Amino acid sequence: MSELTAQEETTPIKMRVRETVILRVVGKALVPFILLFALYVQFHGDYGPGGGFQAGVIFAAGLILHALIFGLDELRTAIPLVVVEIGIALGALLYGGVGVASMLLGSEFLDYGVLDGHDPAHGQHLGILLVELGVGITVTFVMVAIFYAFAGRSRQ
Amino acid sequence: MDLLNHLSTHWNYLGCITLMMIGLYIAISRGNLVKKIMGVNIFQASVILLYVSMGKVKGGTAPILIDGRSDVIFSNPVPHVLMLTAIVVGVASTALGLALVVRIKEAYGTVEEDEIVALDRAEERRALATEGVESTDVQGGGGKA
Amino acid sequence: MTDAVTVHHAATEALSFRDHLPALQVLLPLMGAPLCFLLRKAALVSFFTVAISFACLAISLTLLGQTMGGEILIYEFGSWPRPFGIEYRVDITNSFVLVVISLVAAVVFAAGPGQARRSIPVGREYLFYSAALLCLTGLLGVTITGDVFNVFVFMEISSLSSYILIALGRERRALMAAFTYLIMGTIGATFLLIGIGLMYQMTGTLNMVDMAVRLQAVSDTRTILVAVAFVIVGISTKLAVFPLHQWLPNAYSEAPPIVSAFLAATATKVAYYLLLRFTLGLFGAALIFDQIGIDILLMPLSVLAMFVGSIAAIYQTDFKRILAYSSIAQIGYMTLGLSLATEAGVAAGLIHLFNHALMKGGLFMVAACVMWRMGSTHIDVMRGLGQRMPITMAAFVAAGLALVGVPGTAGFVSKWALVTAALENEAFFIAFLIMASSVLAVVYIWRLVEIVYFSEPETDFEVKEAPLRMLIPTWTLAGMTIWFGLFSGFSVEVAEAAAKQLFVGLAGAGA
Amino acid sequence: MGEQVMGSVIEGVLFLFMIVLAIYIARLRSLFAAAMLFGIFSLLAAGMQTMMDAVDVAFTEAAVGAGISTVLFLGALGLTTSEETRPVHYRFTGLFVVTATGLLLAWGTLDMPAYGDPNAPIHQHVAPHYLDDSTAEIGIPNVVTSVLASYRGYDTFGETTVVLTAAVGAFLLLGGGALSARSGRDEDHEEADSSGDSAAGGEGSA
Repeated sequence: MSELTAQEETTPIKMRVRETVILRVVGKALVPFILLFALYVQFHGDYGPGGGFQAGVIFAAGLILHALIFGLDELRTAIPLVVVEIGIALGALLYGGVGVASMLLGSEFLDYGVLDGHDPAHGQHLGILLVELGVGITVTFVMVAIFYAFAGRSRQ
Repeated sequence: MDLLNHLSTHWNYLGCITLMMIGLYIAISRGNLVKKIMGVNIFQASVILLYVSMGKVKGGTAPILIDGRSDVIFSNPVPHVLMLTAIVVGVASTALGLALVVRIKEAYGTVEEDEIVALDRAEERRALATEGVESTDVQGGGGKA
Repeated sequence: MTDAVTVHHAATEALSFRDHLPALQVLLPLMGAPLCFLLRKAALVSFFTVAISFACLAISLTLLGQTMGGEILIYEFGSWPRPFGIEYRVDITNSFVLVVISLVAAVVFAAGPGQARRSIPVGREYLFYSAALLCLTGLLGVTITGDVFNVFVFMEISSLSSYILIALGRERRALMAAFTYLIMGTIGATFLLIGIGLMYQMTGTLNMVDMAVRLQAVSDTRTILVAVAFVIVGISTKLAVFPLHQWLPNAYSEAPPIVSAFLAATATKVAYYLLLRFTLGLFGAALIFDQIGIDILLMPLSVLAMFVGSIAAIYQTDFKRILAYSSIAQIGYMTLGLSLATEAGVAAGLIHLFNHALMKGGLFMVAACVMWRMGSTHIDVMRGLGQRMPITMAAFVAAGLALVGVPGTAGFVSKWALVTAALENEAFFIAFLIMASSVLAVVYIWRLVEIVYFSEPETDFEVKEAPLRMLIPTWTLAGMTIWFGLFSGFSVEVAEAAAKQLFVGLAGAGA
Repeated sequence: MGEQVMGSVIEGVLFLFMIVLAIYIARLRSLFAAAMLFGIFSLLAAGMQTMMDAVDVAFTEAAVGAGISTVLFLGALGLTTSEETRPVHYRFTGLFVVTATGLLLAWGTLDMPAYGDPNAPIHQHVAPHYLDDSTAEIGIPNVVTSVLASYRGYDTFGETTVVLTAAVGAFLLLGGGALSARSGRDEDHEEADSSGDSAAGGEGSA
């Protein structure tokens, strides 16, 4: 980790936070809860405020907070650029895929009712869950991608 | 009197319009590119408020249905849905605009519009000045690179 | 009137492939864009993109064939009936515009990124194709949709991706051009959003047909009048109508020429279609012409655009800038058609939409070829290119003559239609102005012809003809300007039918 | 009744704060301070949206306006500059355009239904269907989610695509931030394959 210090100095938001123990400890404790909260927002969107987009933003915020405290490179080893790109694509394709599935089942694009042959309302529920998940995945990875792009820029 | 009456029932819309115009003014009149993006953001945020105002029903509550209760008045969910999309579109264009600003700073060394225009003009003048030289001095390279 | 319109409702029984065509028109590039991230290999993605754009062309031609007889195709997303869901609504007007967009896309995408390759990070060409597909998605989506808010969403997809594509230009000025366009475009889109909001507030619906019907009851309220103003200003920003055109010259001349070829031939055309759809379709001719009288405002602006654009083009020293300024003038011809407030005028505008897409696309492709070989499009580097790149330059002459409006070319067809429409209105002075502004086009095109054919090259290094991959698209577009000049039956017939349908309005079309 | 008056007072105060903040942002030359104030502006907007029952919008506005946008602004400022170098001066054409637009809009409000009017056309058509029938048709309590993901699910697909476009833009304009990525305008950029004899393509820029 110490060899990264020199690079870290040039992070866009010039934070010398890596030296502060309190921040590292609190950060380490906080990040899992942020990610957990994101998952709650993701899957509780049917019942209360929230949904894929908000969850994606919060999830990404957790990851970015981690990167700000523990260094960009740690996040980049955990989630390499290729993974980010594939994640972006997969989220959008999951959304579209649900639509295509309903097409293949003989109805219009995004008609979730046909996903469950017996109970259209259940099909709707399932479809909403899946497309919201797609939104969440894409938004998370896009936010991380934008963070990589901005943060990586300062090193060149 | 009429005007007062109108104010008392439409003050919310008028407030949104005031905010919108401040944002629009920043976007079109300030020379700093980052400031311009902030202005556009304020403009959009106020339009979002305008839409949400339209959806409000007096005495209503958030459109999350409660089991077994039919006496509740709900506000209109449609403007909320539309504005969720608009917020997302807004942040996407903000990200793109700021990425462009970063590149502009790297290419020009400034993010002030008038300085950039001056730099472009100077470049044009240089190109015009060298044009005469180049046409007598015939050589490869394809001209004005 | 309404009885004549048969509406094809895809419902109840299981849908066939044919029923899905309106959705597939947009879904193919929409899903193709993220797929580019997975395919990654430049050659593969390039092939994939071209394949998708050709599939889009095939679909749009099928749709045009289906709607030619006045039939209207409805596709309800999620099977939610109007007005609760979002529907695609294909009639002859928008299927005509869909053909224009997908035709240009198929031809131009085949040429590859051209000079833009130099601005793309190493090994990540798939991003360029992804952006191109997104831009195509947005333009097609805006054109085909029957929902006003969906227009806003897809307009933003096409706008954001075009800012990206423009910023790939080789000079640093491209960045500033993209930024200016971003600010103006976002403000324009937000104006449209305000207008849509006000209309929604007074009607309670977002579906175009439903809204058109409900607007009639409230069309004399001040709120709707303001909404009309905001919608028109918002779309005019995208269309680059005269005083709102400032973003266009820089954007089109600094963008990579391939991108300019695509955008100049499609983006402003879609904006023009939107203007027609909102004014004639949603608001109705009675409201916008008789009550508000936008024709009185639009006519002088169009004439000014015709002259300001052409005169500015004469003074430019860069081929792409000449073309960009000439676009402003050509947009003036299209809006002039609308401002005549007659079916013939709108038909002339639509014919010009088609023809101008072909010739501007062709001319910017010529610029792309010149850029590829010479590294610049300054008019000085074009000296003597007539001998060195004869095939490219012949395409330039063909499309250039069309731009002037020489008989036998597509440009003549649309200008003739416009002049006839003006004479029908007894607007003799307007007819005269159209011909006068064409003389200006002669000036800037002839100046280029002179440089290309009758001057000695400045440099004596070897210049080869542009690669085949770029020559074929160039000549496809340039050739079509001649073809549709000689055989104008198709474009004129479709445009006239479309204009007729537009004047009925969405409220009248019913169903 | 008293509750409603209270609500109006809170909304009014929030509006005043927001207007003051917006004017302050317009006049500030320190861009860092302006970015932070913009974050506060978004939070106030979120508060206002909660007052207007738009909890989903408020949540998003808070996450985006006060979160992502502020981070983006700070990131961009870190890479560019934090001070506006030009003094604040008023451009009268801008002022004129903005005033005219504002007055036009204000004139348009004259025929608008009153704020909160339950009989406004917007509440009479389409929306009641979502509120009344979504339980039977979809069966989830949050109507905003039902409309967003199902009734108007295609818009949301478009929205996801807009976000994807932003990522394409960030990659193409700034590179992916990978350590090996070079700036877009590198001269030693290898000419790619596909177009056959493309070798001459780069000559001009030499």
